[in-house]
Amino acid sequence: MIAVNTALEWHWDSTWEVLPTLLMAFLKVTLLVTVLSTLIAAVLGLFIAMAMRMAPRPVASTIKWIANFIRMTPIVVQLLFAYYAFLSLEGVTIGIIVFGIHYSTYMSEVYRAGIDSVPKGQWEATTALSMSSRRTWTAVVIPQALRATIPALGNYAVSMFKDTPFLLVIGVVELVNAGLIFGGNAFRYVEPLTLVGIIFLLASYPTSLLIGRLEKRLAFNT
Amino acid sequence: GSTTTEQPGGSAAAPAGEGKLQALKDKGSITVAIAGEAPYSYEENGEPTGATIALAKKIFGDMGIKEVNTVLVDWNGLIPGLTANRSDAVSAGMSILPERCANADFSDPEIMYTTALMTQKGNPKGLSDLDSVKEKMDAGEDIKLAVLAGGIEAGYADSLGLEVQSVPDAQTGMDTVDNGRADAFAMTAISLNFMADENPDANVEVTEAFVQEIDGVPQIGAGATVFAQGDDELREAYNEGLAKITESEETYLAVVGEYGFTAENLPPKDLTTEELCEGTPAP
Amino acid sequence: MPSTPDSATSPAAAGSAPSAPVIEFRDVEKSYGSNVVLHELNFSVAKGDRVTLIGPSGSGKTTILRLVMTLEEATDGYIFIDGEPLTHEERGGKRVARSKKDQKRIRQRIGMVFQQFNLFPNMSVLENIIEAPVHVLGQSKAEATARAKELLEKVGLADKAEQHPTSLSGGQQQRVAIARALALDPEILLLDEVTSALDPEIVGEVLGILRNIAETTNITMLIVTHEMQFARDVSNRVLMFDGGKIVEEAPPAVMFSDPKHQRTKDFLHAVLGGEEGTIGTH
Amino acid sequence: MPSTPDSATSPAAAGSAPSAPVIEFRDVEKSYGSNVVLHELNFSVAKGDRVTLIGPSGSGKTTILRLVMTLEEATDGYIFIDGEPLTHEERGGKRVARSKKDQKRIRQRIGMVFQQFNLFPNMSVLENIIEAPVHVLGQSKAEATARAKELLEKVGLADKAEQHPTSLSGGQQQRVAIARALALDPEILLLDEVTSALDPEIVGEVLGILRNIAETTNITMLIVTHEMQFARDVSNRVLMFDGGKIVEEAPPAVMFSDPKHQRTKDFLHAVLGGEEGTIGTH
Amino acid sequence: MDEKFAALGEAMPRLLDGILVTVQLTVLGGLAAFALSVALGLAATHPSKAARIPARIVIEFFRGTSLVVQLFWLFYVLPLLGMDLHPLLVGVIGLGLNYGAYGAEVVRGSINSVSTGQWEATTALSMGAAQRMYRVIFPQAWALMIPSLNNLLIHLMKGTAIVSFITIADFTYHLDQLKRVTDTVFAYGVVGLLSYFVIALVLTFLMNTLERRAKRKLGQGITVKSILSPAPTVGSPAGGAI
Ligand SMILES: Nc1ncnc2c1ncn2[C@@H]1O[C@H](COP(=O)(O)OP(=O)(O)OP(=O)(O)O)[C@@H](O)[C@H]1O
Ligand SMILES: Nc1ncnc2c1ncn2[C@@H]1O[C@H](COP(=O)(O)OP(=O)(O)OP(=O)(O)O)[C@@H](O)[C@H]1O
Ligand SMILES: [Mg+2]
Ligand SMILES: [Mg+2]
Repeated sequence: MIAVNTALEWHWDSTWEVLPTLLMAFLKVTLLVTVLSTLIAAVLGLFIAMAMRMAPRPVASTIKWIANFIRMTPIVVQLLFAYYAFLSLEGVTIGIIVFGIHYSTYMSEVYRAGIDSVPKGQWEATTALSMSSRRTWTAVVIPQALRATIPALGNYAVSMFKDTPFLLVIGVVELVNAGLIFGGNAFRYVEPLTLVGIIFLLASYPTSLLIGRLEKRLAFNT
Repeated sequence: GSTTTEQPGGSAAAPAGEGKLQALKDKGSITVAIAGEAPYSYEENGEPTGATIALAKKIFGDMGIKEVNTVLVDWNGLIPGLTANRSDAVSAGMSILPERCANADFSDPEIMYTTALMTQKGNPKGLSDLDSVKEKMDAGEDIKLAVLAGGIEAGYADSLGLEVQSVPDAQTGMDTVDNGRADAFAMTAISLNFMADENPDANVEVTEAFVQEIDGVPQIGAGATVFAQGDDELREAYNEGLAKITESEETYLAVVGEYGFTAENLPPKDLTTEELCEGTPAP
Repeated sequence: MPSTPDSATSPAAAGSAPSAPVIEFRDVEKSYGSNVVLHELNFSVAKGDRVTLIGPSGSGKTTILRLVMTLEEATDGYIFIDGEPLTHEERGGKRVARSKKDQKRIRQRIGMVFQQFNLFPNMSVLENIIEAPVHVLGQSKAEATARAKELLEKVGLADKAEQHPTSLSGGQQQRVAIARALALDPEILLLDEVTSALDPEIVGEVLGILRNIAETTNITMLIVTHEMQFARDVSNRVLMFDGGKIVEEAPPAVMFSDPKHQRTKDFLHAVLGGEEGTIGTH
Repeated sequence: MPSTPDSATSPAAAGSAPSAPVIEFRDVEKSYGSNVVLHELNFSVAKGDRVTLIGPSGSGKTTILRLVMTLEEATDGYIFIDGEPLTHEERGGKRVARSKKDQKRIRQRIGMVFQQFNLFPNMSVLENIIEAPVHVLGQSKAEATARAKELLEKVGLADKAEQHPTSLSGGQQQRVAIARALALDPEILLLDEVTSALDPEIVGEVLGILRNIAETTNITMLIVTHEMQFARDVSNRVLMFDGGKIVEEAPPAVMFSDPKHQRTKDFLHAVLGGEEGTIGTH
Repeated sequence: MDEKFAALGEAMPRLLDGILVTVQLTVLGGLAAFALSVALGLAATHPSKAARIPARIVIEFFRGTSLVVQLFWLFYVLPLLGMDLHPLLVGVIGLGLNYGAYGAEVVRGSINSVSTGQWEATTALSMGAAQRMYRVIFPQAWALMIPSLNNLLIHLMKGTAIVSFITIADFTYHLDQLKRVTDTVFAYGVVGLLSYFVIALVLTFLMNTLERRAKRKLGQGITVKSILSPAPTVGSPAGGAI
């Protein structure tokens, strides 16, 4: 059981060696992909939600099935597919686009639910006040719908963040992959992967807490 | 059989340490981990094959361990799998590197590595080695270099300060060059030549092999089979068998020649694992 | 374009000369699926009338207000506002929908106050009130604000202009909703059980405000309420509904002291706790 | 253990000899944070008493019922049921909580009917009623079912035993809830505005059932209601609350025709629409 | 195209093996996740801190880290501590822990959103804590949680695509083999994504049927259309995400 001991021992020199690499990978890839994909997903999701509401029926239902298809199939397979199908794009770019599109299908549902959550009475009040449909959307519906959606959008961003390790199937060296590569080179896995876990917790747990608080505050003020 | 799903359950490996060699002999089989890289160790039509597999079959077979089972894992799972006792040895031509020696035990050198570049046919950018890539990049030329994510060449490129694209596997590396997404793909000469031969239709060629120098130090690479720490008896028995093969060019090529290996890959007699582990390889 | 119909069924408001009815229902039918909610309904309301609709739950009272407000469309028949068809008109013997634009133009003359207030929670009290004057009528913000302040004064909430509706009590919210409806200077005001979401003790405040509006303006009102006392005080006509039909119609003094129809008697008995004679005259 | 207190403030039910009160509040205080909802409250209820609690919204009526049902705990003071402390007792000059087991034992003598019925939607009507007799009292299913059928008969719903609560009207659901509470044979029945979620026309049915129970059983009742007529008909004592204090206490005949306290007068005026004298005696 | 289908035909037995592995992982992982969801969810709503705090730690830990890292630890580090598990079992446990932690939030949220009136009615009927949960609260929470649990199950199914990382030859692994003999668009795009989509639709259909039954028990109607609809529920008690 000698192997056991060496493999599980904590080596501080390995720790200090790998930490900068991990932080760089976290900032340059994990965070970059999460932030840009969240932006794409948030915007595209709104377009999908609006299209499903306003487009003619056949168009709307086509969009809906495409969205369902994307939502219900593994992002890993989507990444592989896109990576090999679009060889002219770099892995990180593919990652950003695939994550953005995949999560836009979730976010569109959030928007839809947000719009649906605006009480019927609010719509009726706008009719009773003869408000235009444009004004109804911009002054009443969207401001109220967004309140309900922001926390859910935040939760999806966190969930996307936790999915970024899937990028390793297309060779993108994000946080986890950077840890594994270090492990593969030095044959030491305990330090990099523990650090990876800690960085994940440090990044995602406070964000979740923040979103939870936001959720409570928004709910209280409505 | 080789795929994991056919395993009966738990690990197929024998318990580590003293008596392991005997246990394997009694069982008549050994499980080696592979990463699926041609031409070292990979699966073809569901059967394990490749140069290091051929070595393993010969050496273990001579010891009386007739059956060599393989378990195909991700490159990054090879060593953890070994320490976790999910395999008895790693047969993937892993390079002997000082930092690795502290955490696992290598056999004597089996393969000498040199590096090469894969380019499109006709080598349109006129690249010969990583130094030439660096020169042209520094001169402002638009050169895209692909390396295997986590591969040793990625380390070279990093030391030289080169911008790279990572690819998840060798096949993808070739595709990127073939499709023009990258101008060159740096990898071991053996792998590149093997792939180029296997895919005559691909619009790729491989440069002359070279030994990369980093800060004036030539990066001589040698690959070996890896054993868990403590399995000294097993490793020494393996080394004995290996010595008989690396004895002469003839015996060496008889085993690995069919996988595209040449005399160049035969480790010199005076090169030892200890030296490589200390980071002072003979020039 | 149909000609302005004669006010056939409407007894005009006391003392005034017979004029074109402000609201007229002509053979209006409304169904949800196979459920017929209103049956060939005919009635009209003259300018300045205060009509109370009473009747058991599900009898169609709310539906009538919603039809007038164009929140629903009739399945058949026609509704006229000031003689002009609202959502549908007869053209060449056929019932055709009017353009959205026409509907919108007519709708601007009508205001509605809901049971659940339906104030916009993302706007302050003042913003709620000036929203429509500014963005629908195109008034300047200053002008609309001045008027809104007047209205807030009138409903006793001058000091709450900057507050959020959610920080107000139910009764206060309902008073803001009334001010908001009045800010468009409607000719017709629709009130659907405006006090039934309020605590019993607060009901009085809101009814007081409405009584005051009824006394100081000439707005035509259509009121659905369970407050028989209020119906008695404010309205000049009471329509008793049951099963989507008008069962009985009378001035409140008559309706409450001497209902003719058995259904009305039963209803008043149930609502007034068996003392239908106890609502006093003021 | 405190000795059984004398019934100090409770005028015992007409004609019976003075006995230990069934419910006694002794210096009970309840606050939520810094908001004191009940102030040093003292009152007791004798066996068979039907006490109505009236008062404006927020005066603490519901809180009293919830304290008795152990849905809330008093912040200070003691509540006794049949002379036994409910959630807290005085021991060595200190106020200590009673064990959950003791609380549960006492609680079994108390039943409660809620404004929102709170029937279990995952059970049929019958299952709702036999749930507690079978799983709390340990009755056999047959025994409990027989009793449940009797109770359903009593509330006029014998034919609905197998139905889902959600398929019933509000009034029917409330009657099931009453039957469910009675199935535990409580000594005390707590009723919190049991008709205020019902349509006005249906209210009568439910009140009729309660009146019948009051007349045919000897269950002690604590009733919160806005139905003054019902309070008058059924109860033998009315407690008027305001701001967490008892403002006035009297038999209903006195309270409604001749309230002493100005707060009571105002309240009755608001609730009865200014006609506090109009509730007749039967 | 013909040769691709020929290659597909040849690979079919292995692909079917792979689908079987994926379905096994999904079903077993789903069951493990569900068991854990209920256990942790109940603990997280328990009045006693001794039950709540450990549950919260476990939930936050497994929600806060990535599935890939968790699988790695289970597969390569657990054996060092003397627990030597079959790769499939590691996959099931890993998926179960990760999605079970998410599911616990769904269970907790659903239990908390059963109306307070129902809780109070159980007190008014003197029901005990276990009886209250088992006979009244959970059956109602169950109907609320199914749509969110279905979302999680789909996520779990999608998560299985990463298990080739721990040497399991699942469907994605065999797709990779198919890619070598055909091409990417065909292997991943046509065969892969479509097959996964069909599996997801079947799962959704089953879960919707379950939901319909649960709702019918509560006397609520649910349309046939909603059973066939694959749209996820948002604003779920878990807060929407995942
Ligand atoms: N959107 C709708 N879809 C289907 N049926 C409806 C709809 N709105 C109303 N109804 C039905 O129309 C009938 C009349 O409803 P309405 O709301 O007008 O009654 P009401 O007299 O206002 O009753 P209440 O006093 O309870 O408010 C009822 O039977 C109701 O169920
Ligand atoms: N859970 C709670 N947290 C904080 N304050 C509460 C809570 N429950 C009740 N209160 C406060 O306690 C006071 C008394 O409430 P209670 O419900 O007993 O009044 P009530 O007399 O029943 O009124 P109503 O007639 O409106 O039902 C109110 O001011 C209320 O805001
Ligand atoms: Mg109505
Ligand atoms: Mg109350």
